[in-house]
Amino acid sequence: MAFLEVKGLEAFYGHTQALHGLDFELEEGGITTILGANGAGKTTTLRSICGMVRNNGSITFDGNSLIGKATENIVRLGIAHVPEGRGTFVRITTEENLRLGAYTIKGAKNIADAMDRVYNYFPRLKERRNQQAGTLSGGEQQMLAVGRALMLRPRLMLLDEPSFGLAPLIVKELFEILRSINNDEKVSMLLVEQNATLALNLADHAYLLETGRVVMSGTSEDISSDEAVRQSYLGY
Amino acid sequence: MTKLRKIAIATTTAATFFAGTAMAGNAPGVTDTEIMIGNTTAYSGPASVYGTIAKSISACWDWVNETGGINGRKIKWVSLDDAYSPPKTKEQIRKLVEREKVAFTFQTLGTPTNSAVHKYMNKKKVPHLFVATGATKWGQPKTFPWTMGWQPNYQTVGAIFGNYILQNYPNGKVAVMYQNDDYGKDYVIGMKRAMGDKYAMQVVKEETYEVTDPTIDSQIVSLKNSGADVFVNISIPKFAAQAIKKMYAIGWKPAHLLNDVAASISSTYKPAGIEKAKGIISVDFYKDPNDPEWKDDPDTNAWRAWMDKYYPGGDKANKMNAYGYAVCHTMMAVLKNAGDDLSRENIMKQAASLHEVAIPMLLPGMYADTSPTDFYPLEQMQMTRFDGTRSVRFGPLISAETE
Amino acid sequence: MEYFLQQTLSGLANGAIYACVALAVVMIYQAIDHFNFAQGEMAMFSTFIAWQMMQWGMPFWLVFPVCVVISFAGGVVIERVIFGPIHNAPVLSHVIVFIALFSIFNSLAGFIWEFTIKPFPSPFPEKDVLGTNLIAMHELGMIGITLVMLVMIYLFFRFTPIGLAMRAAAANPVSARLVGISVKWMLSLGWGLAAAIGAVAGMLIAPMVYLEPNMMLGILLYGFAGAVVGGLTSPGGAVAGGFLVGVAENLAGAYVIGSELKLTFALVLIVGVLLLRPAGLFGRVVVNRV
Amino acid sequence: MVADVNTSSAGRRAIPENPANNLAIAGIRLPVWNKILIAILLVVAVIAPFFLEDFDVFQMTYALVFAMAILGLNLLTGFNGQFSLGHSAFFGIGAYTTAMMMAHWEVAFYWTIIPAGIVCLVAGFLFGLPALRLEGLYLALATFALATAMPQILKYHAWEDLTGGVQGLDLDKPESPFPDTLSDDQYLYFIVLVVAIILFICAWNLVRGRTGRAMIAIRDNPIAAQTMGVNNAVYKSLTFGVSALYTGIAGSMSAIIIQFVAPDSFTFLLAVTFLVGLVVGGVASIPGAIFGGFFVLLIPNISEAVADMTGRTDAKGLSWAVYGLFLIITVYVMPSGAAGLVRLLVGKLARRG
Repeated sequence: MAFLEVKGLEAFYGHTQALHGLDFELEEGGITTILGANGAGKTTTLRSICGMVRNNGSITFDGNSLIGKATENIVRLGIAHVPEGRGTFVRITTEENLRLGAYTIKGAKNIADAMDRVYNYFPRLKERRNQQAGTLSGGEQQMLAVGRALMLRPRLMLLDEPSFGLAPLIVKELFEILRSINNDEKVSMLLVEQNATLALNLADHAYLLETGRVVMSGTSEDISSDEAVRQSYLGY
Repeated sequence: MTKLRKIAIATTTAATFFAGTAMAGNAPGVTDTEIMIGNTTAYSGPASVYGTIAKSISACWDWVNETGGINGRKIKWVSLDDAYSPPKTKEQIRKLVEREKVAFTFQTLGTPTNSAVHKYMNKKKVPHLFVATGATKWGQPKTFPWTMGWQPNYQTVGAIFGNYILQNYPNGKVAVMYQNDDYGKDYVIGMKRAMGDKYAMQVVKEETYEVTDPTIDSQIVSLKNSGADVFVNISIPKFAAQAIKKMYAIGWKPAHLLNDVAASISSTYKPAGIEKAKGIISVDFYKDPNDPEWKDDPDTNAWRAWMDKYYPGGDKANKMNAYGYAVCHTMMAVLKNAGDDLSRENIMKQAASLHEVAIPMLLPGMYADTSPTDFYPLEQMQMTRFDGTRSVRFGPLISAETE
Repeated sequence: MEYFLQQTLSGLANGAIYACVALAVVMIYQAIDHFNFAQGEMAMFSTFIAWQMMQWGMPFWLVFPVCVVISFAGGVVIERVIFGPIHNAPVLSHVIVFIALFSIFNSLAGFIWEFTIKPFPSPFPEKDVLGTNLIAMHELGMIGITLVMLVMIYLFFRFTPIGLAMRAAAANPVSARLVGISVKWMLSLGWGLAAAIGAVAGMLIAPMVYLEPNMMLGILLYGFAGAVVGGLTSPGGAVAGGFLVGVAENLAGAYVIGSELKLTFALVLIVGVLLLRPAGLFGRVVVNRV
Repeated sequence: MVADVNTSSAGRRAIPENPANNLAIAGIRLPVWNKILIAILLVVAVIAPFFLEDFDVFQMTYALVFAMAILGLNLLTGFNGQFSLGHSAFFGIGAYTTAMMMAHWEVAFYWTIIPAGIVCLVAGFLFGLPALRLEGLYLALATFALATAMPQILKYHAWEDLTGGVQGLDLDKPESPFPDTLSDDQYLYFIVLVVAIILFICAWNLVRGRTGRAMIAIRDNPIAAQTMGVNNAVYKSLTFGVSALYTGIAGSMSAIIIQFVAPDSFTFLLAVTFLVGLVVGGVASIPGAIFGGFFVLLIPNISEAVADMTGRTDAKGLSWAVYGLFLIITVYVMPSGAAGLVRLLVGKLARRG
């Protein structure tokens, strides 16, 4: 059984169905990306995994069914979600944000270690550790979001459009860090991106969504070389 | 004055208009076995402390009914909550008169609330009896022949205080604190009436408070600062107790004239601290059951026995339960006198012809007395001085006939 | 001069009342991002419970902690039982439930304990402070307890993981869930804490104003005023705001407007502060760059 | 949808802008149903008073008055997202305007309604100006303070001669010009009904038009509204004014019906009553206001009757506990108010036609 296995996933907002029977898998240690246009259901997929939308079907993570579980309990299994819009706690400091990320971690030493690791990846956050998080720049807040997720010592990280609204240079830096996190920490990643080029570069597997259904899947190389994908998503 | 005349004209035209529909025979709500009486009061809201009066009246009717009723008729008591909100009173009173079809209303509570139905009751010619407020306006037989008060009115008490000051502190400097509403202002009017020009000369400071004020400490401090040696305190028990405590705390010791509303050992003096209340001068017209003065008083003992049996949930230390009992007896006297003619006209007529009727729980020597031109049933009061254990009455019964 | 001093000190004493309530208001605001209009009534009800226990003969120093614990539990239970099923309802529906709680507590207290005022004992001796009659021992003690409470709350929110989690859950429930915080429990905890602080406030206020079901009606406005003046984001500010309102109200009453317009003064103060310093005098402006 | 714990989302409920127009019950399309229902309602409203006792007519009249006030609050809170706990103040100002004109200058009551509205429009606009800078909770607080201070302002001694001070003002009830066919209560009822219909139609047009779209845009996304060229400041303070105008006219009518105004009639509890009516009827629902009006008038009476059923005198005061329970149950059953419930039921019943 795959590390994360999603079968027949349907999701609803009120009476509106957003996902129509989604199937996909993710291998431990891998990076998988979900591509698609606006409204294809990418964000909804991530939210479904975390129990944030009403859904049907089956989601298993490392042998545990996630369906019907409360978000906070799903998180406790080691799934860290870097949400759309970064989800910064704006009223408190950077460091307090990170501390919150370690909410499920016991032991002062473990937390301190995790904090060191995060500061190692993101020295900028260390500089701004006592600053009110709302005053950080967009890029810094995105780093904070990833850092906060990392504090959880996750086994799977869900990333929702981390590049959104950031300058190209910062995006480049961020994605390099993501790759090293994946390498060093053995964190599996499920990445949702509009910027397909970027995503396919980072990921080893990719799924293509259209209106709540998987229309194509394969390795990143296969997908990148597909003519149709190239035209509609990669733009060359 | 013009306003009064206007009202007069309005009521006369109304009277002619309704003349044709005036009812013969018994009032609605009266059958061979029952008299239905309506009431509104504040079971909730800012004045809910008075709700117990209507509850004790209800208990009084239970007792009346158990002992055979009045002239063979039992009393049905329909009492509704108006939360002390005038529009709600209007709605509830109309419900009582038009839906429940009560014979009359009795002891409806509050000045603003009763004001909202004053005209309505007179237009409908429904007896609006013994309202539970001491405003002066309930005694105007010419313009409002269907409305009658009961307790000595606030202006009278104010006048008694005014006279007392003139006699005992002709050169005193007076500080006044009153509740910022019709009740408080009526006392001041009474004082001004009694003192005339001397009011402006002697009163060095006036302060007001709102029922919603958390404390009145600031007012007391500023009254003390005025250098007054006489303090006229027109407040409800909560604030009277606060005042007594604060005065003691800051060492202000004027002659303290406290209005009858708060002259209660259990509601005011005890919470404030008995020793701090020593020397307070007040006036009263009925017995404070908590006062050792009435420990062995047969009248009060009868009341206690009645409380035990018919209103066991009620607080025997609460003076208002004695008030309810006394006013209920006044009503009983009216209904007894009315005999079998329970038309609204006759009920009103009987209410207006009480001749020195003895009422339990009033101070010794007092009685209820009305006439077609005198719609103030209780007009006597007596001054008291709290000696640390009991309120000692002094001086004669003061009868302040209201003009 | 003595007059000024006395008015100021009596303002401080009143201010202590407002500060207590303001603190409770800010607490629940921090915990649930709402104002709870039933807060005053809950505090009043807790105080009656304490009063009842003393009537049964329990000593004050036993009653005090027991009442705080009972109130805490009561707050948690109310959140779980009453708000649990409607977590997803619109905010205004929650406000209606606050109003419902308000009526229920007020009405129940009147039913059980009647509306006559009850003296409530003060834990402090009735003595002059430093041989002057400027401020009563209880008032001083009350100011002290309020400050102690403030420090404890500050430490709790600042340095304990639970405190931090509570703030996070209130400010951003979605993100809070994503770091594994059970927002539901944080809400319940917030209610519990606010109820407990309310109980302390009630027990401190009652000796000054006398216990009765409508005790908190008028105080709540001033408590809100204190919270607004100090800043809703800052417990310390709320306490300072409470004292400020108390003193300002007394001095304005004594020297400027007289006692007839005190509530109006509170209105002007609230609107004025909000206009000049929307975050309150001590509050932090929340910035979020996007 | 995850619970949004933020006051500014007050009642984020779009007006039924309608895919529902294509739905049908029993073969009749919803817009047609709407018209039928409105027609029936109007007919009932016109005929009912002739079959009811005067007291019932009086109650219906007062429920309509509440409905108008609630509608006013709804324009502000429901459609514009501004929270007010202070509408009792505008209700009071409207009532006092009418009362003062009638008592001092002997103006006939019908000439006082529009001035009462205008005075409140101005008062609301002026209060709305500073309120512009206040968001959600802060606005709630400022308006709460307004409601609490209003009785004190009304009885302030400086204008005692005008307002009657603590005593309030007594009014003469307008008498029916056709005493043989219409009782006084019926006469007043029809006047209130006509005023209410006018106000409801105006509100309907307002929220459906350009202005309404701007109001709703400001509620849902003030920044976006601004970038779309909506002048938020003007719209927000104008909405405040119009809302106060509605509530003030309701207050004016209440003064005429009760024939008496006093400071104690316009306490904070009245503002709470409006808010309850608003939420129970349905946030941002115009017909919901009517339901709300009847609810806040009748439920306290029902609660009292329930408390009375215990047969205990001392249970009298429990009626407000019963009322509280009613409110909680109502929120459980209809978390989006009566309007929300109706929408839900209609949605279940309806099929695409």
